[in-house]
Amino acid sequence: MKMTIRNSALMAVTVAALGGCAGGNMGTAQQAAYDRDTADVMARSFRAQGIATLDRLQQDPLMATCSAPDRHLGDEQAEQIQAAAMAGIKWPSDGNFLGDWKEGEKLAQSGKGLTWKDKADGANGGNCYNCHRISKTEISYGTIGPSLYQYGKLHGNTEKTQKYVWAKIWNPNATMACSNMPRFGHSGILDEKQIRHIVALLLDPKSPVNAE
Amino acid sequence: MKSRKYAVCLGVSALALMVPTLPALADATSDGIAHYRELLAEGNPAELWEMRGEELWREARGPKKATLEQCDLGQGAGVVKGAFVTLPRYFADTKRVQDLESRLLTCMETLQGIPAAEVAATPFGKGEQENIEALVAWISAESRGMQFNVPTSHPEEKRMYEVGKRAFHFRGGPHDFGCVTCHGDDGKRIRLQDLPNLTQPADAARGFGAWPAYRVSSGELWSMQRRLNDCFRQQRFPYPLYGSDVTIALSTYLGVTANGAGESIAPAIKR
Amino acid sequence: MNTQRRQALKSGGALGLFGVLVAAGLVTAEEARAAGWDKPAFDAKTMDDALKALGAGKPGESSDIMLNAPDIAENGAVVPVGVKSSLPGTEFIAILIEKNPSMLAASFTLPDGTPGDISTRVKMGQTSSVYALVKADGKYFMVSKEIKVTLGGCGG
Amino acid sequence: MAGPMRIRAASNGTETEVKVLMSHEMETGQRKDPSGALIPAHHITELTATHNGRVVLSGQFGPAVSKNPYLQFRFKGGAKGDKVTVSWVDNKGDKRSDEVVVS
Repeated sequence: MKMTIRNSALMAVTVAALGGCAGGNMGTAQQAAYDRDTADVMARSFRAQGIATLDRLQQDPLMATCSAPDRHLGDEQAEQIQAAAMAGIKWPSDGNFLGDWKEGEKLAQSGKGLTWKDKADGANGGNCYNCHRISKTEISYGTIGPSLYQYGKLHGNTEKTQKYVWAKIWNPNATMACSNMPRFGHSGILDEKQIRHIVALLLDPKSPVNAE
Repeated sequence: MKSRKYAVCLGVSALALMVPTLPALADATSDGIAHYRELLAEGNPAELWEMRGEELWREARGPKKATLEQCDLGQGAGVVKGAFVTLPRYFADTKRVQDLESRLLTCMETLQGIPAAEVAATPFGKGEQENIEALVAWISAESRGMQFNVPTSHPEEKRMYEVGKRAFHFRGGPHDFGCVTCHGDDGKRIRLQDLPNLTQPADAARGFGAWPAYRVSSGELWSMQRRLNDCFRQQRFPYPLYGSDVTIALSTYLGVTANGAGESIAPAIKR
Repeated sequence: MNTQRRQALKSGGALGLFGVLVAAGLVTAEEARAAGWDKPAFDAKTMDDALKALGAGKPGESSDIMLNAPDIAENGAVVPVGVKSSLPGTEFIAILIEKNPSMLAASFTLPDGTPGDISTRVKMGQTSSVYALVKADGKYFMVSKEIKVTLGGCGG
Repeated sequence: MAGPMRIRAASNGTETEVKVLMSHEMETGQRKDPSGALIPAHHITELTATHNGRVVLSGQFGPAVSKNPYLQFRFKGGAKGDKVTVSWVDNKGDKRSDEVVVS
């Protein structure tokens, strides 16, 4: 457990060092010592509560890379991350990208699921409005992500767009390395059916997202 | 400073996620919210906790029937004014960097004989935790209007700052969230809540300097420990131990970043 | 904070608030008997029932009443509402919320020498019209304003 | 037991402005606890403010007044050193009375 965290933190440093920007005004040895201290502090500061178990602190290589303060990704590294994420995307099993936009709206509104207060019943929300403007009528929207209002109208409900949106929701690192957005499909937050509903919310011509 | 973000697209760069917002609507909304906050600031129920906190400081309590009046918050025994804006800091007696809440645990245990571990394990808003919430309301109020001046001269303070900075950027859990997800850019909001960019001095002073705060949504006084606890909950992380080093390191990072960049308004009133 | 002298008056045993006040010599027995929580008004589920219970009938409109409240509330648990009446002889002010389970939130009786200017905070379950009912010189007047209640925070 | 109120009363020579914060749950009776049981209503029902013994405001609260209620009002008269007392009673018979000197 502890070792895993330390390893991934070290990996972050290694990756950053390879990127050639780890410097700052502190020596690499000093930086590495603080990285080890951080791994120790993370390992001893938490306890499991409900479904929020300690393994949630184990970063995969991608998140270890994305967690480096003052991170700079080179073009090549970013493209590698994106290609790897894209290769891991699971496309809809029946080839159908579009679900019910009404269900998509419900998921977009909900910020529930996966905290230590929640049950493991899979009733997870998409958290979409927390970060994005989506339909015109919901004025309580966040701005961490771009506005998605009129998304389908602007980009068209083509297969290419459907694939792009699916990829974005499944693993946003496929299109933007170290995106702030959760990997909804990859990390099992939402299932295929739920992702279809959200794709429909954005692209279905009848969705309020695409209404005037 | 900021991460460079690449939108290398699948040959569909025309899909770049850019849709113009409607400024008129956004402005009416934020004006309305600003008016709401202005009206709320008229009477802050945090004062109810401040009153109780001042009494608690002077009340002989615990197995040792002692007051907290000899508690050293870093400015010398019993000095409360100005203490809040210089915490977290290193304390030679405990040989560790402590924030206000963990320092109060030390004082309650050594002066009053109230076991710190039991208090740390008590749920927020209950028993001795309720008392700590009152104490931090009063102690922070005694530094109202003062600039942050969190020290980094001791090697342990410097170390906690560096650990805090890394913990702030640490992304994990099922959603890949970290503090930085919501608090690493200027001018963002979640739903209608403005998000301070806590990596920048003025915003760090505004954000860090508002807690403890009366939390309208729960009608309770939240200490910084509780604020951080709820951030970790929303991040879908496991449960941070009360007064644990990750919480103190984060406060050190935020406090040092806020140094000289704004006045403490704690205890504030928050949605 | 130190300047406030606080004093919990001795409990009046089975006496209610006004019993305590009478015992403390703060109000007369007559005033105490006239008082009592207006349960029918607070239980009323419709505007008509609430107005009837308050004895307000069909209130008129007035431009001399100001309802000071935000257009949008970030949290329905605490919505600041202020009522200012410049009508001469303002003697009673009530705050009602149309879409709450019970409409009447609070009412105030203003003796001579207390101007019609009250602020408090109310809970709102959802976006709704909020009404200020004022009795002045024996007549009732009412104004309203819509307050939007938004979802704040991460909703998690 | 309910904690003390925070009362401020300030005179400008002709009028006194009073601001009161009360410590009270103001439970609506409509919320459920984690086990699904209804939490009984518990709220202030009546309050009275007096100036040197004379009633300057009386009020009635339903459960829709916010937790830890805030109240602001004015009355004519009042001078530095006068006493303003605020008292409340709730639907369970709990009561509280606090006094402040006008500043």
